[in-house]
Amino acid sequence: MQAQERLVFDRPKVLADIPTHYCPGCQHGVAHRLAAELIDEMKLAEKTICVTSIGCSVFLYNYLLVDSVEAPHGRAPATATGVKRSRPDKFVLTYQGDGDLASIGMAEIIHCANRGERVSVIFVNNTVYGMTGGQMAPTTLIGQKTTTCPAGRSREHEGMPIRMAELIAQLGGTAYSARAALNTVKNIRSAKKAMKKAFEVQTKGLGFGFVELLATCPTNWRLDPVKANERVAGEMIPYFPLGVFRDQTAPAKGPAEVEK
Amino acid sequence: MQAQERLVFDRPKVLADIPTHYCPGCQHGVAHRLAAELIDEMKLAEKTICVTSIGCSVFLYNYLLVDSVEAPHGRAPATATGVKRSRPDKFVLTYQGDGDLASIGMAEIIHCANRGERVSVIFVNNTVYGMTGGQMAPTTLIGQKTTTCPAGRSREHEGMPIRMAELIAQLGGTAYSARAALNTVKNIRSAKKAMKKAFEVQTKGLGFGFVELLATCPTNWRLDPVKANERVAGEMIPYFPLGVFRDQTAPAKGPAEVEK
Amino acid sequence: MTRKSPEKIFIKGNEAIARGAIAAGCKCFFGYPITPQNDIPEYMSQALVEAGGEFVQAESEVASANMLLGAGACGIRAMTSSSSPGISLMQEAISYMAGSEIPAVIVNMNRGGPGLGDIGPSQGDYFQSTRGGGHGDYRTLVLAPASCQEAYDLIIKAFDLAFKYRNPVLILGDAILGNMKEAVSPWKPAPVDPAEAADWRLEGAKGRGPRLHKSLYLHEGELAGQNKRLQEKYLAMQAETDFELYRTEDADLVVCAYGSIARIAKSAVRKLRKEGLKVGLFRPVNLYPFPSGPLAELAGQGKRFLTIEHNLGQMVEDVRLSVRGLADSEQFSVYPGNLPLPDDFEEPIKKALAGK
Amino acid sequence: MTRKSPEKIFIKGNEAIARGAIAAGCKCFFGYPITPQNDIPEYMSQALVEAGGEFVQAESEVASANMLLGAGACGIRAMTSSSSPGISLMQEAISYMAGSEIPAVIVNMNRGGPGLGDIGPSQGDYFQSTRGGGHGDYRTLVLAPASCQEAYDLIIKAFDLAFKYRNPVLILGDAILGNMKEAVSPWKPAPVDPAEAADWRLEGAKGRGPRLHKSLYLHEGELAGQNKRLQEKYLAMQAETDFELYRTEDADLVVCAYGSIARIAKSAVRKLRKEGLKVGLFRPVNLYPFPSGPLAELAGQGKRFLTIEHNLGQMVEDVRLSVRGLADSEQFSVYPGNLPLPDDFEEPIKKALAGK
Amino acid sequence: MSRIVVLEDRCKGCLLCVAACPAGIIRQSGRFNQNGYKVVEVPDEDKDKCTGCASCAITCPDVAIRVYRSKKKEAADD
Amino acid sequence: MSRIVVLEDRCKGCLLCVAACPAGIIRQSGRFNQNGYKVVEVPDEDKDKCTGCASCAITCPDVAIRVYRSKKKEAADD
Amino acid sequence: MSRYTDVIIAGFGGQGVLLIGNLLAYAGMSQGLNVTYIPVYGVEMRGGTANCTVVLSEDEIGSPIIHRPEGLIVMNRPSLDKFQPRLKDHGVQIVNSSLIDQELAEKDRVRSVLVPANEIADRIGNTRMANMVALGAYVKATGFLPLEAVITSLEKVISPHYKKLIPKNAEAIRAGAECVK
Amino acid sequence: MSRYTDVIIAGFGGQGVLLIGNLLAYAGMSQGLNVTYIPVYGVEMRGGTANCTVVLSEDEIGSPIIHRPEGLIVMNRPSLDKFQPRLKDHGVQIVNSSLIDQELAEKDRVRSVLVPANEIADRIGNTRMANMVALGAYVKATGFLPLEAVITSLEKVISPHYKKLIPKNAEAIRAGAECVK
Ligand SMILES: Cc1ncc(C[n+]2csc(CCOP(=O)(O)OP(=O)(O)O)c2C)c(N)n1
Ligand SMILES: Cc1ncc(C[n+]2csc(CCOP(=O)(O)OP(=O)(O)O)c2C)c(N)n1
Ligand code: SF4
Ligand code: SF4
Ligand code: SF4
Ligand code: SF4
Ligand code: SF4
Ligand code: SF4
Ligand SMILES: [Mg+2]
Ligand SMILES: [Mg+2]
Repeated sequence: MQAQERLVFDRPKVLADIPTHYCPGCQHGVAHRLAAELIDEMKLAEKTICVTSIGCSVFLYNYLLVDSVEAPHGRAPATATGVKRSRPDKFVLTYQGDGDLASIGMAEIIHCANRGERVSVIFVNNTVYGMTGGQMAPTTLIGQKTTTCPAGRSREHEGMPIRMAELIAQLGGTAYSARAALNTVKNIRSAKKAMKKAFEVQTKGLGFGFVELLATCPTNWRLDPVKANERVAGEMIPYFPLGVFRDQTAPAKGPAEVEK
Repeated sequence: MQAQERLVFDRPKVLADIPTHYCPGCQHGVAHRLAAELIDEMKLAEKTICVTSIGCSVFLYNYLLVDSVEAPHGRAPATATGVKRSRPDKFVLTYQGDGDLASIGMAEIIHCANRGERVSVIFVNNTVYGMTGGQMAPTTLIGQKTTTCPAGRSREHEGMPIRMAELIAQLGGTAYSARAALNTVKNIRSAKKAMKKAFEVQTKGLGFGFVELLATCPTNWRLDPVKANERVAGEMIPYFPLGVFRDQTAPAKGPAEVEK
Repeated sequence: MTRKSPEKIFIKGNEAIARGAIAAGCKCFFGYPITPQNDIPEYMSQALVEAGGEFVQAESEVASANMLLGAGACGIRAMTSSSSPGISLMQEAISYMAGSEIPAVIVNMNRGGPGLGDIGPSQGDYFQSTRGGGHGDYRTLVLAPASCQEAYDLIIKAFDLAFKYRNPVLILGDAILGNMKEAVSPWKPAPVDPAEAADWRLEGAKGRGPRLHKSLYLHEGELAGQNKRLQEKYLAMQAETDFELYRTEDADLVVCAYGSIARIAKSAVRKLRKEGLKVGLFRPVNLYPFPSGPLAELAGQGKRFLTIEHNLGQMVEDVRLSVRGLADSEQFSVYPGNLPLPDDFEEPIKKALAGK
Repeated sequence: MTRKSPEKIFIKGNEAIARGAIAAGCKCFFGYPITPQNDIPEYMSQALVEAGGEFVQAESEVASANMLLGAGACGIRAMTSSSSPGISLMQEAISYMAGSEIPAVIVNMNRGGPGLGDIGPSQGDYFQSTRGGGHGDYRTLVLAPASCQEAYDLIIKAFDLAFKYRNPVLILGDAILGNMKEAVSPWKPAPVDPAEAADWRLEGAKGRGPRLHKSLYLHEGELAGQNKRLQEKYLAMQAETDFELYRTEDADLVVCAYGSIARIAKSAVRKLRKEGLKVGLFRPVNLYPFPSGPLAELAGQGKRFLTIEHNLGQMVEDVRLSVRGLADSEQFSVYPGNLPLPDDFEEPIKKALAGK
Repeated sequence: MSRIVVLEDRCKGCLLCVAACPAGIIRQSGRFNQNGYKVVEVPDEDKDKCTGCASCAITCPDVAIRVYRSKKKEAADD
Repeated sequence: MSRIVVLEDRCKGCLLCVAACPAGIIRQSGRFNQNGYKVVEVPDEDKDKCTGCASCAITCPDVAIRVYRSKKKEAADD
Repeated sequence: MSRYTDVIIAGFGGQGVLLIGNLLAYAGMSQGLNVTYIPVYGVEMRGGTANCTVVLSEDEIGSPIIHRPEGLIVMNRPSLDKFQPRLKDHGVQIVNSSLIDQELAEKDRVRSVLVPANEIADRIGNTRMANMVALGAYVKATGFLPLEAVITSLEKVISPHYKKLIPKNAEAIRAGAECVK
Repeated sequence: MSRYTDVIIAGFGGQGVLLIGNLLAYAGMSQGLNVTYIPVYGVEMRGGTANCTVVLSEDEIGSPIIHRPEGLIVMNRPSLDKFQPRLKDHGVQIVNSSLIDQELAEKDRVRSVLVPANEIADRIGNTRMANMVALGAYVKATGFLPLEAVITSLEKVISPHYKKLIPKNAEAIRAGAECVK
């Protein structure tokens, strides 16, 4: 029987074979694995330079076996610009959380996209500051309670959650911008396809590639991982529609054309 | 005969009766005057706190006879937030250039708009850094030569000019966002209407108000003022369409619905 | 000021700061999350709002500091808090506030650096705090509490000083102070005078000419004039120096340390005193202005000095400058990243006492 | 290094820096406009691109500095330039670069502060430059040219030092240096060794394990270890101190000054020498590490000191610390906002010489 | 009859008003003001062509034009 | 026959795989691993129900599941 | 000599070690002592161990951080491994023998009190009160504070919402104390 | 004593004062002298006056900024008002009498050379060369540099594009020199 079976799912080569520091059910792990799978499949490992950001995923560099540099909080897109402009022959990846990218790093991500830097950005939106203990993020949903909006985020006082994939899609240098989720097998598969496109627009020199991944933070949501996953479907996706918002490699699609 | 005439156009009361430091033909002067007219007409002078920014218009505080504070380059929206949150009963105005608002201050303007701060922002887009001597701005047009893109801005290397009024219109807290121009009498009249709306969404407590004004910088464009004005019509407006991109006080209009 | 109500509460240094700020009449808090001070914004997001104030989570520390500048220009008691990397991002705005004479309170719960460093205690930001990490010659008052009660007391003092001098005031703590709980007497100072700042705050030019807060001075001699005025102000601030002496009278060696490290050093001093060694402690409460006079006085009495810091050696420069011409100071560093322990201090103290 | 080609060109200090950088093998420039250094990015946007390098006008100084960090991590010679407010915004990134040992060259054409200040010359950023305006204990090498030729020479040296020590290097000039034209010999240093940084630069983990540049150190003792390593590096840098002596041999009073002010002080010293007064000049070329040893030597010879600065008194602390135990230093300030003039220096020099 | 008053010490000679006047009656004069700018004027022969439309004033960045409108004209306007 | 291998020292007991398995055959075991997490398992009785679809593994944030697919099944799949 | 003691309390994240640290601190305060309490956490706050240090003293307290404590409450094995070697000679440690092999506890250098805290708490009806059991044992074993001071301080650390659990917690504390001979 | 002089050149923005400052500097360099040149501009760069300072010296140059110069070229009235009082006793100033009332030029304390620079330039055919006329006068009046050094340096400051204008500029310089008796 052993001879008749084939290993169809295993750890990607470029993903270090060590346990992660993430909380149980935290989907940074899924995002890491997808990135690693693509790096393997696209044979990018030997030319990748990864720019990590400050958030729970700062230790990405311990997991992804590629050259890496740690950027200050929010500045990964600027650091990636420095990397890519000095080594245009390399594959440059950034990985950022929602506090990092959409709050403190707003100017850097917008200008990086607008310049059309040939870099690929993985943006993990878990509607909260994970690392620092669950404060409000720019993507925190209306009504969501966090440690710094204990009464729940309100439109009146804190404003609406920012939809980054749509904002980035508007900028001249963006070749690809999409939003996917990591809550179901189907969505994870779509997420990987979107990430692949975001990688390809770089390898093909088309421009800036951006993927927003809706993910859970069970710890700071104070939900068990399965319930947290349900919240993604029930609350996040309705506000953050999945879809491709810009694709220079294909005619534009609206939300909902990538399966929900 | 004297008895039969009426003074129909004169300096607004809140505009100081002193010469400005601007170059001949510079339309910061027009923008200042329109702001002053509205402050007079809306009787806001005694409750206005103006936040000036760093650019040729930093001396606005010498011209507009209202309480003012000078914010660091790009940070006027944050400073205005501090002003408005501490004195919600006051009328808070910021005035920013394109380098200030769309480059270094990108994060602050986006978040200020997104929070829906009840402040009004006048954004003077002259496609160049005026004060520092004509360097490239985020709004510099493709092909436009500046001292830091001597070969002309290219999409490939510097990215596309950013359309701020449209970007701001996307954000949840924005109650009004429009673009007008100062190149013709008609456009100046529309500009004033747009500014009035941007002021009103604040006085009515609806949210964030934003007006982008297309203006000339004859000095750094190296054109005489009349030619510079022609450039606004011929080159700027085609890329930066005039119009209202968000209006919480009225049903949404597309570009071109405000007269070109 | 009614001080020291008897009812004590058992709270973290971070919470003491937040409560003290509200007691001091703080009306606006602008901040951005960063360990190890998150309790402060978290507490404020509830309690300050309940107290009728405004809490804004800014998009960044750059924005926090510039919001502070706006509120300060309106004569409103406002604050921000952060930790080392966040404080670095505020340097431009702090320089602006100092240059335009806008009051503000800024809390730095110093963590290990440089760069991202760690989230443990450190005193690596001493230079940044006392020399002005931003551009230009400005100074901020710097207060360094060593206990939760002092954290409470000094944040109240910080607001008063900020408005007295129209200048930013820094509270410099560390991860120990922020996370440690102690009993605190939450006394209430007299309410803020409604006329505070009435002669300069922005509130609309009603019945008077317009007011302006700026730091740009282009006319010939104008900026020089402003710098001269500022220097005079910094000189006047010297009146605010505050410090603690512990068993220095008959000491041969005076250990100089501030903040949490001073507490730990005090444990060591106490222990060595029990062994009969003549050592004492000098703890500056104000780091700027630095209490140079009192130190020089000790130096004049022929004492020797050892500066103990949780950094590579920063305050030692102020100690040396204070006692110059009379004495010098040895220096002992705990590297940021290591936790300072009283036992570690005994050896260097003994060595310094023996005249190395 | 082939030095001093005979063909001289007549250029501004700003242009000397830009040309020197290209000669030194600078491949990337990231910058944001600010007076008085705009000639540098403007020159680079043309000449660096023609030389096959990359010029990026960043969205801000925060971004410039972080782009620099990215390029430096790849072992590429890269630089930025700015002036005071812009440099304040870079402090976090500079701390990160120092903490993660990434080389970079940063030019600060110091203008008047605090805040927006003015666009004239100033030395108000001495503390920020030499003490680290950012958080943590890091240090940057600081070189302060006093002429256009030296600007050219020192930017070349700056790149070499940055890579030798894997540390940011600051060039501290001012509006005088940046705008003044002098004859410069644009010598060409030896081309950059293609193997420079080969053992640490990021370029894809091909045929080797992955490399990482970071400043986060969370394991017990890890950050302390890094701080210890950094401290050793700073000690090693002491070998780089450079300074100029002018007529100090028989001087009773040594004037200490750097950069443009040192030139102006030199005019004053020269004039007073003609009057028969025994004065000399000590000009540190490196501000960090500060040439303490040579100063102490002069102090040992019984000389007295006067520090003249275009700020409220900053370098004087380094002078006093250098000569402590042997001598002290008087201090004379030109307020930023005023232009320093040789005539102004004569009085204070005479006074200091007379032992006040 | 409507008319404009050019505040000569404020005029910077940018000529935007010249381009803006529908009646085409404003022109550059030969006069320099104290700041060295050549100011504009409406020549006497064209004075009566002014409609008081204020286009010039609206366009002027330096608020260097004052416009007076004849009452008659106004009534007709409204 | 397809099967999964749970790498017990990596499992954090989050139960996402349990929710994801279309066959509904994964369950929490009673076993703690060295990190104190209760690991999951496919009980023996359900082993043959595994289709090798890898849904569990795709969902697992900790790459704690390896999936083997029977050759037969594969052929059928493609 | 003036009264002084310090203790490190350590265990898994969920075991409530910070809570009993706080409780002990309040009890000390109620006795007019100076008290400091400081928790230690990593950035890898995700699970793992937690510990806190409490110092009780008649004098002003210097360092709130103690490297070599006089007392120890260890609720799990990793905590024992880490802190037992740092316990002062003749110090007292409460070892949660429900989760820790009692062979591992030092016997001669220090005084180890083995308390099957989880079992006792289970018996009382709530396994989550193992922390209270251990604290009761510590207070009894050291005799530094009266047990009642701890019990009356319960209301300080248990939110009004859970007030009804106070008697059960008190019972757990007493049960812990009773283990100590 | 070693050779040294310094000069401030001032006028309206468009009068080319920076250009002749540069030219003088190049001429000095061509004579083996050390030279510094520094322009002064305000933030209100918009119009207004411009000036620059040139120092020529055999010795190394200290300050490039001079408060009380030995020489002065003033092209308009505001510049005269500002700089004439700062001119050293016995210093030399070239006063553009085309735009400045000659009554205003001091006569005893300093040596004022009145040059109708605009008229002369007009005569030569290009009123914009008034700056060259004034420089020629300055060079002649001070005698610090040979006139030819200035003329041969023209190619350094006039871009190749405008090369054909060099002879006219040279003519203007000579014409200026000829005014000085
Ligand atoms: C300048 C600066 N400010 C603040 C912080 C503290 N900080 C670390 S991570 C983080 C936010 C993390 O949230 P997010 O980006 O959403 O990532 P997550 O942890 O949720 O994946 C913050 C504010 C910092 N390190 N540096
Ligand atoms: C932090 C900082 N960076 C740079 C500058 C220099 N600076 C002053 S104004 C300006 C840009 C002005 O351009 P813009 O905002 O477009 O205004 P304009 O002058 O064109 O009206 C810059 C870069 C500064 N003052 N502060
Ligand atoms: S805190 Fe949230 S984002 Fe961070 S590891 Fe835990 S679950 Fe993931
Ligand atoms: S430089 Fe441009 S923006 Fe500035 S005053 Fe002149 S014309 Fe106006
Ligand atoms: S008011 Fe109208 S018609 Fe009269 S001058 Fe002005 S633009 Fe011309
Ligand atoms: S528009 Fe105004 S400034 Fe310009 S020429 Fe006319 S009157 Fe003069
Ligand atoms: S491979 Fe599919 S069927 Fe098998 S255990 Fe996993 S999810 Fe269930
Ligand atoms: S998804 Fe992975 S970590 Fe979670 S329970 Fe299943 S095997 Fe364990
Ligand atoms: Mg997040
Ligand atoms: Mg502009």
